[in-house]
Amino acid sequence: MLEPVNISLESLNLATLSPMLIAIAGGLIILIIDLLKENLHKSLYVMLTLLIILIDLGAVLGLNVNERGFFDVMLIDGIAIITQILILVASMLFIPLALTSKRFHEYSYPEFFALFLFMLAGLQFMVSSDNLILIFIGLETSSLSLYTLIALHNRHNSFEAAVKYFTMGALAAGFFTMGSAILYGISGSLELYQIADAVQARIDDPGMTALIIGGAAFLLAAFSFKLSLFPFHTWAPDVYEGASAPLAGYMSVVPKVTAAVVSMRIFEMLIHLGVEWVQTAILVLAVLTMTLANIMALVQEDVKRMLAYSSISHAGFIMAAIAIATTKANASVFLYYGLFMFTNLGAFTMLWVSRHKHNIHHARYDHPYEKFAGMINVMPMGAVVMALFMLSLAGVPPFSVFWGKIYIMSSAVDVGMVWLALVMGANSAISAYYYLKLIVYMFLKEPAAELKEKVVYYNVSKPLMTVLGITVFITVGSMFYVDPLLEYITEMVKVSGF
Amino acid sequence: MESLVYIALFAPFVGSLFAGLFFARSPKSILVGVVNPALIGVSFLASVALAMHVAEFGAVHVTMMDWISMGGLNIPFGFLVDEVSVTMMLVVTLVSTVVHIYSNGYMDHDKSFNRFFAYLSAFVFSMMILVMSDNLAGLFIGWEGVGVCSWLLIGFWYHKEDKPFEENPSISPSWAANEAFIMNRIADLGMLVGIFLIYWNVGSLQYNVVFDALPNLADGLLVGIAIALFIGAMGKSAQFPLHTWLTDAMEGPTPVSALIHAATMVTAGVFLVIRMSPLYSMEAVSGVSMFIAALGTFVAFYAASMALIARDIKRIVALSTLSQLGYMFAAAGLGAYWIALFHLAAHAFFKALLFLGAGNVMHAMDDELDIFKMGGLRKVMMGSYIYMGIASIALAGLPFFAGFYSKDAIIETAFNEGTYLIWIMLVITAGMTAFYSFRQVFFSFHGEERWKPLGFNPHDMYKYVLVAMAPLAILAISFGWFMDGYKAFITKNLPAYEMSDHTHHIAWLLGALVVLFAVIGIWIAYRKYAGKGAMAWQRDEKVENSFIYKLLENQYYVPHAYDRFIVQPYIVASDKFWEWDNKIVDGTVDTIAKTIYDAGDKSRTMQTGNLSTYLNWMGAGALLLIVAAAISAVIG
Amino acid sequence: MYEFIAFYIFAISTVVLFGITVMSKNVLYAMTSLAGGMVMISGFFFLLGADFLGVVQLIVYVGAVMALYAFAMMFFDATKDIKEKHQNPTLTIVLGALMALVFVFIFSAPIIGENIEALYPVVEGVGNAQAVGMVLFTKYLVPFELAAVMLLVAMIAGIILAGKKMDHSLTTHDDAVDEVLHHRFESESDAIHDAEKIADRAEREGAGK
Amino acid sequence: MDHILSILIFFPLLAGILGFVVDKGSAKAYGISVATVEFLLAMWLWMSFDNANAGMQFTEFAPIISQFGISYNLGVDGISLFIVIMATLITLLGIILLDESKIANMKNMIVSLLFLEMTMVGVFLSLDAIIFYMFWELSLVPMLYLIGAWGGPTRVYAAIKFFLYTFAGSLVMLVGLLAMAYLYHLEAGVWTFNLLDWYQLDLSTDLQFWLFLSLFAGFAIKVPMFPFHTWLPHAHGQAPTIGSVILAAVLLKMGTYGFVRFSLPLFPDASVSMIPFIMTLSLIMVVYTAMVAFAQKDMKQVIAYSSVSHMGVIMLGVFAMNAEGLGGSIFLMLSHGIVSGALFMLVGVIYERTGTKMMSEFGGLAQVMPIYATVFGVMLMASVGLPLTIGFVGEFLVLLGFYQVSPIGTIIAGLTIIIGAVYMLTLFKRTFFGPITNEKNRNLKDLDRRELTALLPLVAIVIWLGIYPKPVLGPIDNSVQKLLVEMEYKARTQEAKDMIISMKPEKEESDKEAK
Amino acid sequence: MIGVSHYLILSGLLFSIGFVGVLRRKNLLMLFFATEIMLNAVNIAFAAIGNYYGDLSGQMFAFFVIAVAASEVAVGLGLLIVLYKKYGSLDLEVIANMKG
Repeated sequence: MLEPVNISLESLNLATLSPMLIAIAGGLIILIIDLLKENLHKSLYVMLTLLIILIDLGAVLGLNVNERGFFDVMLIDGIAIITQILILVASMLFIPLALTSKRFHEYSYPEFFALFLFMLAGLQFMVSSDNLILIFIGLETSSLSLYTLIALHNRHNSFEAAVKYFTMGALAAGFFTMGSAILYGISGSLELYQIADAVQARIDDPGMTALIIGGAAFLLAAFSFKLSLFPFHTWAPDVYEGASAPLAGYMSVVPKVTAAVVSMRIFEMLIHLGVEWVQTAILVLAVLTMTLANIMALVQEDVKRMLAYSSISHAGFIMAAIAIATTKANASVFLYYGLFMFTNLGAFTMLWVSRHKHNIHHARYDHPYEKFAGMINVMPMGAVVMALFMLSLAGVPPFSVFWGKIYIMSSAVDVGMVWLALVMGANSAISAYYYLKLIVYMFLKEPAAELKEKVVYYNVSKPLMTVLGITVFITVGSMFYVDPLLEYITEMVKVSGF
Repeated sequence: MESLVYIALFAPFVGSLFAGLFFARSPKSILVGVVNPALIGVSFLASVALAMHVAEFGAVHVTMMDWISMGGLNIPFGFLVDEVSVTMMLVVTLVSTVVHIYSNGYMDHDKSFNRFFAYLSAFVFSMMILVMSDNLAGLFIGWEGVGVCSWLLIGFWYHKEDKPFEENPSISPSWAANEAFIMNRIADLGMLVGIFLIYWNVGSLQYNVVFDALPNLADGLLVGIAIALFIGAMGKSAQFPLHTWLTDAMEGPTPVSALIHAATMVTAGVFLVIRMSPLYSMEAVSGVSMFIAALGTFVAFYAASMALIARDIKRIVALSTLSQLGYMFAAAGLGAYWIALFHLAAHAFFKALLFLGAGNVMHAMDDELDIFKMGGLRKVMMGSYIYMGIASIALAGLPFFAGFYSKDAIIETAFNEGTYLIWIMLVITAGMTAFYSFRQVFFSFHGEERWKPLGFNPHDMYKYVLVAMAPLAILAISFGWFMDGYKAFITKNLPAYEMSDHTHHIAWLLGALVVLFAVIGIWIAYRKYAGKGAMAWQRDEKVENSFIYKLLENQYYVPHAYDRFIVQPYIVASDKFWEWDNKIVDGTVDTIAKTIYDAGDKSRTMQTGNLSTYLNWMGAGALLLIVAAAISAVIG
Repeated sequence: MYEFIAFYIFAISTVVLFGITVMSKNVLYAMTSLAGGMVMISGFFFLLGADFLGVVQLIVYVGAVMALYAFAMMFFDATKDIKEKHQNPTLTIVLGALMALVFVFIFSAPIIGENIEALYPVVEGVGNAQAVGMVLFTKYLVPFELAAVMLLVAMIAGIILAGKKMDHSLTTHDDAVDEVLHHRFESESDAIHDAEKIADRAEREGAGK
Repeated sequence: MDHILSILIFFPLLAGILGFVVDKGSAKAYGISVATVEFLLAMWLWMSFDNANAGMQFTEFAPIISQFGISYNLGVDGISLFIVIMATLITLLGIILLDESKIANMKNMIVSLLFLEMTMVGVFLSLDAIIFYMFWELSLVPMLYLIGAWGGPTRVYAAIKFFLYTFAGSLVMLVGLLAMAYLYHLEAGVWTFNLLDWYQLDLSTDLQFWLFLSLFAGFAIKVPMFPFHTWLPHAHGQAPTIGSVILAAVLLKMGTYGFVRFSLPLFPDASVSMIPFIMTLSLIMVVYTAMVAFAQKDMKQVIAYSSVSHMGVIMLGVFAMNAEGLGGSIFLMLSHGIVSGALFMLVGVIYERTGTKMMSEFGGLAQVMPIYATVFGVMLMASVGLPLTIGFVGEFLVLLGFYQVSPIGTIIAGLTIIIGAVYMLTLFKRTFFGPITNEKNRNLKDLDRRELTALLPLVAIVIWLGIYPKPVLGPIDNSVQKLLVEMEYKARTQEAKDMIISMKPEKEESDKEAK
Repeated sequence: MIGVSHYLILSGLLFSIGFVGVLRRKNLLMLFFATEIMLNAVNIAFAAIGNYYGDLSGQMFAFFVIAVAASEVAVGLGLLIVLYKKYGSLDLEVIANMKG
């Protein structure tokens, strides 16, 4: 017979759960409001969501570092906190983008915001646990929400994108479960820290290498999909193209940073256990990713698609940092994303600003390069802002991404992987071409005759401008806050034991 | 005395600025024509005063200010007026003064009258720096300064168009100017190398320091320095093979030729060798010195041979200059530095006079240069005829004229040194010199007036010009008389070259031989061109078609060779390089970029848009990872 | 022995059934065999003492999921044979075989560690459902709740996506762009036709086919 | 004025930002005023510069990313002082030369010029590797815009090529800098990008070699050294006049300056061992590009290629490893800046009038434009290194200095004075001499006041510094001597110590005496 | 008693069958079937390992996998429906608008 279970509430440490609960509750509230009264304006939901995220952020900031909760399922370590902060800040930039001057399909659904909040909860769970089940469920919750959010844009390409993403995601889920099964088989546990112990104990057993590496390979395949590493990246450009611009920008940061954190937890554990294969494999994937994505970005005709490829390439950088697996490299992952996030979101926001229902310049593309031709004449500030984002993405100092880039490169140099730093450098140089191409179009080409101001300004509104302002400010002024940011991140990463 | 040094140096500079800055854009200004010669005259007077001072008290040495100072190098603007430099100063300023006055007449109708004087005075200034500097770098300033001034002056009539080589061997003034500049630059490189060698082994470029340090230097090094510096001298003094620019430089206005290509600039090379006499007289570099003498002799003969058949009045004079420079180098190379310097001075006077006379002829003949179109001019231009005659006699080295003393001394030296080949060559050349000088005189001033049918209306130069030329004529006659006095003066500074007793005894014989050759030359010229039974003035086809005539006429095909083996290959190589630069160097870069771009184009095809393909990629990727894992497990 | 026989019966039948699912051209066959295979899998669960899991498998998969598929199939009118172009069928098979081979290689290693103690041991004498419930509502309470959210998300997603509202785009028509498009094609020969072609692209493609 | 360097750097930036507000018509006047102030500031810097002090002066220090050792660290010494002054002067004169009636969007141009000025000054004043790198990279952006927006027909290609080429090289350099910081971290336990700290770091010859190569990639492309030079003709060919002027006068100097500031003192052994390599490339640059220049039909291309050729001479000077050569190369940087800047301006003047730069279109210009011809002639003579012009001093010192390293190399490099004269004189002859071949040119106007204002100061400098270079050479000499002493001290191999000629003993003695 | 590796290898085989399905299916619905097979295959592995360890975590994971599979079906079918409405087909050859 089972004995009755007595658990004190304190031991559950509910606080660790609070941020996610806030998000879920927020989602439910929105659903309820919709039930009570239909056809409320989206601005209400936007502001509600913003508030909920704000509270969520407050809860995250209130968390204590290195706590476990709920039967040790929850793990609130430093990187969990930083990632949550990143997720929430990005979300706070993302949500106001709903307040365009024109109406878009997805924002007519209150469920959009509810799903968004559920997604947030899923992501937050994913990063603040080292239990493979919770990671899996969090991953799926967020993914399923995300597929829907993409599809809600309600265009051909959106559905196509959602389906592609979904199907490949299902395959990745298969890989993830298989990988987990193998790890479970080795260790009899689904908690990463216990797996680590068990693997450590058994590492010399016959046949163990095959199992460990095999399991790692499956997990790597799953996370490579999420992080869009070559050759698992194929969904990314299409999904970015099909999704609305803000969502594409959001996707290029948030799901990836969560996936990166989880990979950090899993793969660095293995690397530190001495499984060199993992490091090698990740490095190979990372190098392939940044290079191939870069050269494919070169030939794109659409800015959004170009940015998609560029995001893939940046993911390659991140993955390389994870392979390096030092405190500095891990810190650089967060620094990189923290900086990249603003710039990239800003760039996508600029695309959002110039979004039309029907494409003027190209039958298929929303944002072909020609669209931006002569933007300096039509919309000078816009052009300058966009140019700043492009320069930042290309890694021109002192704009934000540069600092992340040199920190990663430096951590590569530190462990003697100068070749990796050189590859990164070469890729930055290649990438400069396509970023520059946009600048060339904006500054050096004549605008199409009928490209009038109203066409370009079509979608702009105060909230969008605010978001742009914030991102520009952060992109340009990065020099002044990188120091404290880096200090905080390093501290947090160190505390988490990475 | 310092102020005199500065006056001598800067008076021409002031003149140049005066003409250049204030009158550059105005039409001909009499003021310029007066002030500039006056300033040069002032410089001359200062030089005279300095010469007296030097003779009495020894050298004057002033340092104006630092120029370049870096690391261990310290180059001041320092000026040294000693016996050698003051000789040069006197020659330069005197000839310049005359030329300046002369130019008033000669350039009378030129619309760039003022500009001409600016250049001319600037040239004098550069020349003064060259001779007065107390260090090699300062000398180099003047060296390059005269180079650029000669570039300006040769190309003075820059608006003339290029003509084919067959029509005009010197193509155009601007072409000739560039040629002169570039050729000089080739030699300058040698000179620079010499300077570098000296600096890195001595640590200074000051003459006195260098001379003091010379005995401590290794033999090979000394030879190197001597060769390098002589290469520099070869360029300025137009020694073979860097001689072609001198004849082409006759494209410039005639006063320029008189000043630069007779009296001053071309002698800079000789001056350098004389200046560096402590080096060249060293035992270790005797080989180089001998080479200098040999080359000088060769050039003397070589140039004279070309002058024999030249038809261009100025070319004849130019070639004779070249020839005489050869004499000077021969003397310097043989160690008779003071004789070289003496010949330099004497030559300056009579050659300037000759040029100016030729200028008069040209002026009268509307810039016609072909002596076949002249003749009988003595009737209309008696003054010029006399001057030209005097100068030619001096050049030919007839007794009691300046050329006799100096040239004779050189030939004597060659005999004295036992270098009989040089001696013979020089003697023969002396005969040739006499021939071509008088050929030219007879051609232009004697015989029938061939210009009449061609419609020329010759008239003599302005009186004041002719008067101004008088000092040169006087010196051309009388300069040789001061030889002994000069020797006493100059040998305070330069090694006193003494003939051996043996030579001394037969000196009269040697002199007589030279005179004999000269007289024979003149006689042949007279017989051919002026005498009763003189041949027809018409051109002789048979002679002109002969191989030797062709060879001489084409300057031994040296310009052709340069064009064919240096200029054209250079142009072709440059074009090829450019092509390569575009195709290979730039092409490589573009190819890399294109390869990357094409790789992008190729790899984007993996993005088919078909989900099934994507899944295949993903599956293949996963499988690859897992297979790699399995393999790695097996291996590991 | 009984277990041995059962295992192999189940194993062979699942492989065959799933093989049919994967290879069959007919959706109906594929779906039926899939359902059958899932039933067989629940057999494994019973064999492995995971009774509750087996039951859930039957209910959720065979009951709910397959029913959903069946409904969907009716919606898609997919009873007919579906033609699929296979560019490189052998390659696929080879890849699959390779995958299977690697699995055999990996799993032939002794995966079960001897010194590992079960964290949530199967308690003797307690029913599987009870034990599962115990673990599920203590240790895995958070995932469980999150799974609830996930199901909610799935539900909302299903409802929205299949809903009528998706049939028409609610995105604002932008007049400025239409004006430009109109203006651009005005001068050309079949101007209006082209303008419409581009402007109504979304609708056309949505309604077409 | 503790913060004069910061003011120097950020005044143009601020002015540039404010410049957006200025009315279009007044943009040029605004630009001139700002550039004048900036130039005066630079002059003030010179006035208050302590000539006797060979070290860094007016240093400023503020940590930026203390975790990572990146700090805002400025300083000026004799090596950088004059390049900064030249940069401000060239910018000023360049702006003066702008023709308001010919340039569309003057405001944008002025603003980008001011940004460019900030980056230029910043590069030469930074003492922190990352800040240096920042300005280095930033300078590409306004230049890209200048070339791309106001350039010739293939301007976009040229601009992108310029940007990418330099960017690619500098990323390799960045890796080197990061490695350098790491090595310092290994040695000292702290992160720093402070150049002066790095100077203290003793590296093994092997490491020096690799680091040298990585920095070489960045600097060599900028210089541009053969065979990395091909972006330059494109950039110059397409750039507007002011773009070429600044590119040639200042931006190229960043490369050679980088060698002096970074490569030499950080890697003395590697620098010495790389001399043959550098020498080979430089000699090819000197001779080969001069010949290519001769083959050009476009005036501007001649000058562009001549820049490459002259930069080769500068490179030789940098690697002469003695005060004469190194100091000479720094002076030559100045002189080349002045002269090539002026030459590009001159080409721009004629291009504005006739719309062509082809030599075949000209001929006999000296007759119609005598002042223009005179100014051009002066610059030509400076370019071919005539004594008493600015060009000679540097060239002479460089060749003199390099003679110590390799006599043969010097003789080959010395060919520059010949072939330099060949292409320049050919250019001059084709353009200015001979009869007027093109009737269109018969009525060209000579230089007007605007152009004279821009050009005459350069003429004055060319002559002034040719005759009296001492005020400039003095501080350069001091700093260069100090650099060499440090290098010799730091060098590990005896070979390198022998190669580097510093005047240490004398210097120390004189210092002692001074105290 | 049957060794755990029997179960695991079976699971691997089934996973491979699903994998083949994913690779070769061009019809979306059939594709989904294949992914279901993969998830089911993994479930066997979890159950087997859990059984051999005497541990319930494996069952837990399998349990959650079933939940996930169910949710995926819901979302996936929703997507299929809306896609079918727009494209009128579930053939992947048709749904390939975005490429390059």
